[in-house]
Amino acid sequence: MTYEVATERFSGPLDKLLELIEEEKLPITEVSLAKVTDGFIKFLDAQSGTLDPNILADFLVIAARLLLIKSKVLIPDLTLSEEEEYEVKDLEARLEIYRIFAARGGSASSHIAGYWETRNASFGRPFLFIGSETVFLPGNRLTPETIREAAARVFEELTALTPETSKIKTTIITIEEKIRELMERFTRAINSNFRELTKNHSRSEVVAMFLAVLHLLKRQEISVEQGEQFGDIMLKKK
Amino acid sequence: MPDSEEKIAILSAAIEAVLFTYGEPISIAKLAKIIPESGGPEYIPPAIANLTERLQKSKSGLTIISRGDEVQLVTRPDLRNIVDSLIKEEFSEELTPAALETLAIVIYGGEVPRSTVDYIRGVNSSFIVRNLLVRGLLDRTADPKRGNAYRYRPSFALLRHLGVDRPETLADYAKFRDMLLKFAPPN
Amino acid sequence: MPDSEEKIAILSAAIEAVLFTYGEPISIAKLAKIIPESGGPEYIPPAIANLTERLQKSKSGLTIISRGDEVQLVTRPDLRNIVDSLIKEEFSEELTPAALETLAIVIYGGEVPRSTVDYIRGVNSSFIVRNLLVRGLLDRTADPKRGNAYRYRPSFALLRHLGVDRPETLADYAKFRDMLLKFAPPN
Repeated sequence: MTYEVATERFSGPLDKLLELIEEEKLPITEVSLAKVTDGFIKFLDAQSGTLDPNILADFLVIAARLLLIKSKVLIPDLTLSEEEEYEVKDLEARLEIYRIFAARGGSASSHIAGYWETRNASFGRPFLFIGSETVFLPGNRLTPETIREAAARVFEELTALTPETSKIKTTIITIEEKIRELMERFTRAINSNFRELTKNHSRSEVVAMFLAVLHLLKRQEISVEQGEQFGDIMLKKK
Repeated sequence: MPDSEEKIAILSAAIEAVLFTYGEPISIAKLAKIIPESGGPEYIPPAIANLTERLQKSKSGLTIISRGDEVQLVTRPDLRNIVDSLIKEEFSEELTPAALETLAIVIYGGEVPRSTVDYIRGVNSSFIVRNLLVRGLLDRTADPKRGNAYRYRPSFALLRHLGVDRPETLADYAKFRDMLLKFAPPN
Repeated sequence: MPDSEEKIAILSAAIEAVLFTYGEPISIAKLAKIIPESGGPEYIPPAIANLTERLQKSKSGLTIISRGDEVQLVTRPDLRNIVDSLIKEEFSEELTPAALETLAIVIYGGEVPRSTVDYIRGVNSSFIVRNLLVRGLLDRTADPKRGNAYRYRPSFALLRHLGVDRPETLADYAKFRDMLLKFAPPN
């Protein structure tokens, strides 16, 4: 129930992202997305204790994409796989379309809200035959067995609503655990540089690593240095 | 509302809309009350005359009948065979899976408000519930807890048809009843 | 029934009588079945167009709304302001942001799977979709392409409340619909 209420009130990660971009009056581009990544992570960090785990999962998915974009902008050597390129472009396209449907002033939503609030509305009327005659028309399908089957169907569908929720929870634990695991590994090998640390690693690991760097920076457990823009990042344990 | 041509036309349209949504005979006094802009009961009869003439001239399938000071919007008498055909067609249709599910919820629930049927099925059931009422499969009774709402229960004819005198004797009654109570919406 | 002007007018009156009695939305196929004199489903749409135009020209209090191949006879939207009794039937609640976004996506999309709503909103929308179904603002229909999945559509109740005669007449309909059509979530 709380989740239902939470999802009703909460507009989700794309809404937050759009808010950040609109605050800065930026167009929707890779560079803009990289720019607002920190703000997004900061928000996520501040909210992560209070957010419903299901919603947090939706946020983490977007956070991972943002970090991918940010690493692409920051590390020019980083060549993305076809799938990752798709993910970057896809987030931009989704934001563009979400901007139109967003409750925060998107034009499609505004149109609908306008019609909803207008004082014009049509009304229908139920079938006129009601109550005018006593009839009993069960048809051929109505038996105790079909009724029992129908009840079974209804409750099967109802029970199916619950597992969907637990599946999301499993995914999010995996994401969080993975980050923790990486951070431990990373803390051990800290006096290093980012390029070396991520050599021969998969793109998603590079992204997760970048996320770990941000977290450690935030906790002031490391300091970082970058000689020039797009240069390698030196990491030092404090 | 004074009596310019245009205003009579608007009032006639408003009366038509009211008669349509009510479906039953309505008195002139009530029409005047429902349409405050009419200006009073004396403005209703000219607008009804206008409506009657308009329906006839435009060859509408509907017409006005009046008895005393009550009026009703009905289908044109010569279209009666088509209305009969509609009723026959509607009732010869077999119950859909959705209709059976709705019946099952009401039967295992004993007596439930429509909001429970909607909530358990996860979709609005107003049309199906009305259809089952018309077919004589459900009965309704005013909900003592809520003003305009009804509670629905299986009709006696339905229970007889299923060969049970009480729903409790149906297979898996206790199981489904428990689930219903578990999933029912909070009141 | 061939298509002379007069015969179309007769068929349009017959359709009006059926829509009036039935009240609910009804499909063209079902209308053709109920009115065998129509000559077949292909003769129904011109007669519906004729009926719509006749209602409009004669300044009737009633009008036709449609979604795909279904039509319903309803009251003219602007009359809500002068007929007091109509107001109580309404959806009085305000829309939450989640509800507004979901309705906008479905109504401009015409008929969309839940995955599209989830993908555009960036959040799992199962609860809000269910909530809108229970409130009767959305309808669902089995997805022909996928076994257990549904596609969602604006309900007639939603169209009536918005005061639009069909989704296509919404502001920017073609533009937003094209955007949604081009934009399909990965499977």
